[in-house]
Amino acid sequence: MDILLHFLSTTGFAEMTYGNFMMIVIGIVFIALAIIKDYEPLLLLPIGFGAIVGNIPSIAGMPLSVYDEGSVLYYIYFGVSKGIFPPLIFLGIGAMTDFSCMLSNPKLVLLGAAAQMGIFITLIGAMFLGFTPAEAGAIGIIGGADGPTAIFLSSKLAPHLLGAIAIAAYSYMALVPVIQPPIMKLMTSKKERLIRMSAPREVTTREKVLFPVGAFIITALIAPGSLALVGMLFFGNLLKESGVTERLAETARTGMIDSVTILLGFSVGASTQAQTFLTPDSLLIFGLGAASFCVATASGLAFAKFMNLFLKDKINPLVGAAGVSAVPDSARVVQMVARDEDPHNFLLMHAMAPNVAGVLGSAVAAGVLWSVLGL
Amino acid sequence: MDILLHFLSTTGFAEMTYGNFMMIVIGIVFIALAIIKDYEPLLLLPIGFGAIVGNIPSIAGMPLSVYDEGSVLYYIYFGVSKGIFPPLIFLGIGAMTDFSCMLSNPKLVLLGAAAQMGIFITLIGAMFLGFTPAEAGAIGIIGGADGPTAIFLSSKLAPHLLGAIAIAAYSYMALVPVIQPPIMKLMTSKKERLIRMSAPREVTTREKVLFPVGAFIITALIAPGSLALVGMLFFGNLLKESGVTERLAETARTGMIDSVTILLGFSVGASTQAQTFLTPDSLLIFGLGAASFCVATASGLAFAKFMNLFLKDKINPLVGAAGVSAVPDSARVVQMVARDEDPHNFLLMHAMAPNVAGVLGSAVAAGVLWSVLGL
Amino acid sequence: MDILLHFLSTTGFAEMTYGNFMMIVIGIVFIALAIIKDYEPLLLLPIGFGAIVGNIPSIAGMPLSVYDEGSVLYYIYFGVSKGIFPPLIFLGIGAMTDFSCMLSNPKLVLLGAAAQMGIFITLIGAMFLGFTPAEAGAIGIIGGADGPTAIFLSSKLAPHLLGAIAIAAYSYMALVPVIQPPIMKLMTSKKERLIRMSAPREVTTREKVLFPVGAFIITALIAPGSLALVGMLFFGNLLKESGVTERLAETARTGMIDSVTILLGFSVGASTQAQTFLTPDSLLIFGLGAASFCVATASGLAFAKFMNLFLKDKINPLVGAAGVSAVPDSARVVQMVARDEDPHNFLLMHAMAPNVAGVLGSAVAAGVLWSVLGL
Amino acid sequence: MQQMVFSWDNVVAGNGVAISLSGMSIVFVALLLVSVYIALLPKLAAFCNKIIPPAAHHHGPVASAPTPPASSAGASEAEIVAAAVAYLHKNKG
Amino acid sequence: MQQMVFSWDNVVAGNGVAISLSGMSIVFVALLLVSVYIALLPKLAAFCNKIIPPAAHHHGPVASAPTPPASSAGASEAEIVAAAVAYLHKNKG
Amino acid sequence: MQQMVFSWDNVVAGNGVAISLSGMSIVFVALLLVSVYIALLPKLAAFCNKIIPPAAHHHGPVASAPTPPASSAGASEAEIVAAAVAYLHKNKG
Ligand code: NA
Ligand code: NA
Ligand code: NA
Repeated sequence: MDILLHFLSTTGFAEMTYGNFMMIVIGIVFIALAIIKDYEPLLLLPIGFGAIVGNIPSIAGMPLSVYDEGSVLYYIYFGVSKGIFPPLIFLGIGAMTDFSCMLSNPKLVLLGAAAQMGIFITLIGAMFLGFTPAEAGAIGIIGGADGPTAIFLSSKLAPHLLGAIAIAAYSYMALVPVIQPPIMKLMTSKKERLIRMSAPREVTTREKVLFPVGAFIITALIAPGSLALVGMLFFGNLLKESGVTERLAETARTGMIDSVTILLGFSVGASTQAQTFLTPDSLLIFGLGAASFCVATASGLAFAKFMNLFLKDKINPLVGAAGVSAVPDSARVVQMVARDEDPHNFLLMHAMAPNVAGVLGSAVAAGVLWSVLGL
Repeated sequence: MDILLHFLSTTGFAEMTYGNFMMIVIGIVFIALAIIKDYEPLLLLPIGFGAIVGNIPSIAGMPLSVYDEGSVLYYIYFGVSKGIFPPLIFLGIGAMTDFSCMLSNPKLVLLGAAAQMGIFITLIGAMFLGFTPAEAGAIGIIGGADGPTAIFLSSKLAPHLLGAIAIAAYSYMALVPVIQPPIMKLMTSKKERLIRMSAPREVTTREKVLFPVGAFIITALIAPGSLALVGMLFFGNLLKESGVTERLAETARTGMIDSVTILLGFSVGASTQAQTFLTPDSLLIFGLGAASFCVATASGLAFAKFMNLFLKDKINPLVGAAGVSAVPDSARVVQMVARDEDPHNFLLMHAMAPNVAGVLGSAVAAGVLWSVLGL
Repeated sequence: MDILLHFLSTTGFAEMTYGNFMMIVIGIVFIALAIIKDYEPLLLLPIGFGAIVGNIPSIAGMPLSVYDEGSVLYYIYFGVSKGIFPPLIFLGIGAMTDFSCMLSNPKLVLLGAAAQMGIFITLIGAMFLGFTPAEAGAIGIIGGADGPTAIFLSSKLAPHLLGAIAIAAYSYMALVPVIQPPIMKLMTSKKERLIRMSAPREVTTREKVLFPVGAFIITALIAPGSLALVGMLFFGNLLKESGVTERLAETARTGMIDSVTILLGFSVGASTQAQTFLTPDSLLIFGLGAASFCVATASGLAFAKFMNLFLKDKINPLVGAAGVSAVPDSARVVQMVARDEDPHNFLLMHAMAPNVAGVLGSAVAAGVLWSVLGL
Repeated sequence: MQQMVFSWDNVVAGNGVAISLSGMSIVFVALLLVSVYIALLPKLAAFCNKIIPPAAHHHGPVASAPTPPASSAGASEAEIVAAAVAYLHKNKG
Repeated sequence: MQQMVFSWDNVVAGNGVAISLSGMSIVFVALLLVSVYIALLPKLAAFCNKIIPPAAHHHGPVASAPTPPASSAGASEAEIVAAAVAYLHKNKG
Repeated sequence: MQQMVFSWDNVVAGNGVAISLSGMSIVFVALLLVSVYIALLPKLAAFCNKIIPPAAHHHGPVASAPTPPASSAGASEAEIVAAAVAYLHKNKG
């Protein structure tokens, strides 16, 4: 009888809190959004299921959670807590990204820089709300709209906020089609939205091969803290473009990135235990995250309009909104909004340029923030 | 000349024991059974080759074996000794299993519970023979007929017996087609074996998606110790059934599970050094393991007959034998034995229901035993 | 303003040395050779890019390089520094190698032994130049013409030289088509180069299955230090030949070996920081490496001619040059040189026999050197 | 393994029977609840279909049918390239 | 998180504005340089083509076209087997 | 690296020649034994065929031919589904 009571005391029901219950519901909502709305399903679904797993109350003394040394989840989460998974994801992204769009239109790269304003404004906002500088840096990076970059920087600057920051980043990335269009319509005139851009030129194989090597050296020298992220991104791209390492590129963009995505999403989800996750801090982080996406979008649009002051061949300012990375969703949003005005205006390829430049921009920002705030 | 002598003293011949020789022969037998009899080749062959590797005598001072910190095999075996590989295997199994058979016939799930009797009877038997409670729990789990579950629990409760328990579990799983039929024929009448069951109903996609989420929450709350195993099992299944994460499911059921299977089988095999493996304990474990498979089979059959007392729509009691997991071999055995009586009786799909329920049942049992005996 | 200065002091420009610059140029040259000349691109390209990454100056206090505990590159390099990656590569090589050529012509195996002379002569040379015995052993293994073996032994005997040894091994392997032909023409007469060899017999499946098991036991008993390397090599081959584990073999020779190759090449490259790499030692190692390839080639040729003294059915001595592994490049070089004399002389399959035997020979040599010099 | 004396006392000392009985009960309860959950699934699915009618699915009206393979980053890359190629062809002609 | 007082003083104390301005500048400089590099790429590619003319490529004269899939170890294995099979057939007939 | 003096004394001190000679011998012995083992393989295979005649193979009489791809868990899943589909079709008609 004692044994049965002991058994019962070890079931999850005994320790279940209201917070755990809420987090499990949130996990289910994430899964539902992934399946029904198709919002970034490759990440929201693993995170959602992980959140359910992480909120099954664990038994005192049994190593079960991502925070208990020796548990299975601990070893899986190791790739997150040490920042190992994000560069491996970037390797796969590099091996699947065609940078042609950017190579044929270098001036659009600057839009990818402008959108990083979201990061730095949010950093100031987070400081204002009382976060330490390191925490503020990690929160700001949500505005980079890049899950792996956000996880990488958080693991270095504010591991205790990693769950909230990662969830915020991925949630808003999933919501890009909801967040961006109103801002885009508000900040552009109909005439601007109708601007057509000329077809990008074709890029030679030689250029595609020279690009990752040179671009890596430039960015890594300027921000060595971004070494791991941009190194893997451009390494993956070189594997793809070299023409002689196709089998490696293929593995990087299939088996490797998929394995890492599964383990990263699941264990980030499992790190959101109500006890550490449901805090006022998390609420503030979600608020700041939403603001950062808006600021980033607005900055991209504004800078595009600013550039038009000097350009003969005008840019459609909508393209600036794609400077927040969220590849390729924000580029699609640009295409969609432009097509609403003129069904024959194809901006997708032009939007891809600031879109991938934004990935680079936020990786550089992460490197800079790590070096200044992490030491 | 000294050097040559030193060389010779470092060859394996010098340290080779009779036990090592025997284990190498056993390894060869495993490989032969895998190839010639096709008995669970994906596991018996790696285990067999690993057993050969593990019984090449190692040189004093050279880190070679799975037990020598710093050796290559040590790092590979880490996934076994920390219980990391079994959940990853379950992820892949989840991503390849269609639970339809179970969803269309929920009462058959209870047969998967009944067969776990083998675990708990064996636990008592092991205690009787003088094993400590923790050891007895780890030995009992052999009756679960699930290699990954057995390895997981042994790594937590009795790491020093892991090799023997894992080998026993996989050996008897391979021998299911030999062990089960006589018991099945003994315990059922010809009339019972002729019972036909009606075709299972078709299951909708919505149900298939709702199942893993709900079933996970139920089982994990009741037995949090099974969190890692059932979490990964149902996570894998959700990846498969969601319809939006097909590429992740594909990787989980191919590259990931294959890589882990290779490393798990090989390093479990390599852990069977004669010096630690050839003990009276191991013999007892093999004896208890055989008994547990028989008890499990008998319990499944008996419970099916018991259920028939209350059911209008009778179950073919053979299906109860599939409650020991050993997926899908024991379901095939059911199909085979039933067909021996009536070539037109197709029980395979019905047998799959208790078969996959048995996987769940033994994972829950493992969670319970870990929480009671592991603290 | 202070902040901006601090930022600037953390950019790579501040710390860039002439050595780093040189290493970056070398990295670019490696990439160019891989792409333009197609020299072992699967390794030279990752190593080249890694060399660029490793020579971006790191910031004091930021863990970035493979040598800084806690950095991403540190964890990736862990597989190199602990010797874990090389056996995994051998697993994949085993799963893709058809040993038929060797099984049908066992006497050619001895040529794979003879070519290992390069290892031991180089060892003496390295000692003569003042390297310690352990260092000399690690340098000697370059003559084995096998990247993974060289990395494995260096990680055990001389981790501080690992980068130089690995780079030398892969560089000369890539240069086999340049290094070997002159030596081959110098040491053989036209008449010898015209020798045709009879078609190899067909090998049965049974033989192919029995081979890896027996050959493993023999080599591992003689040189237990080679356990991990030859164990994985023959394990992979058994997965391939057994006929019942095809899916495991498929994963071993695609996803697994590709993932490991990416991580190994990249992190070995990144270990070549100018500060530790650009030393007189490295220069000597490159010199010794070149010598070892020449000696190995010459030994193979000489031994083939020596064997011909006793054989009725003469060997084409060119085949001896394939005893240096560098699979399959040196076998192709044999084919090419033979065809220069007689376009209808097909030696490729005959050359594959000493070629794969050479892999085995250098793994045995590594095991022996580790046991004698590593304790 | 402690002393290797075959004896029922070991079982009593280790609480073997109680552990087994309770353990078996828990396994049964767990699978019974799963079984009940499965029995309720059709109703639960119907309920879900009510709140989120399959037609709400942004892929179109065939929501309860298996959706096509994930629109992964890789796949969408391909889409984009396809779109771009089509676009270039149009604008060149 | 230190004290949770919403205040501009926190920003001043943490050097927030300076960090943001300098950080943003660095990001701009980095992407500007990348953009310049991209603009120079056609010239750089032309220069490369001069030193290493595409024809120098050992695969033949179509060097700037994408080269075929890597002649990996696996692939070359296949080549070798193919060569061998062809050879055996010839020598047997 | 200790002192960087090029000298034969280093080799003597390190036992270089003895190590090399013995090492080379071991490599030769190992590959010689492998070579002998290979030479004996046809006989060994014939012996195996005697104890376990190829027909004993449960896949049928063509045992020495390469068996088809592993009947892996995944594959067998497919088999089962196929069997089930066939069964459902039969029982419905
Ligand atoms: Na970004
Ligand atoms: Na079971
Ligand atoms: Na070699």
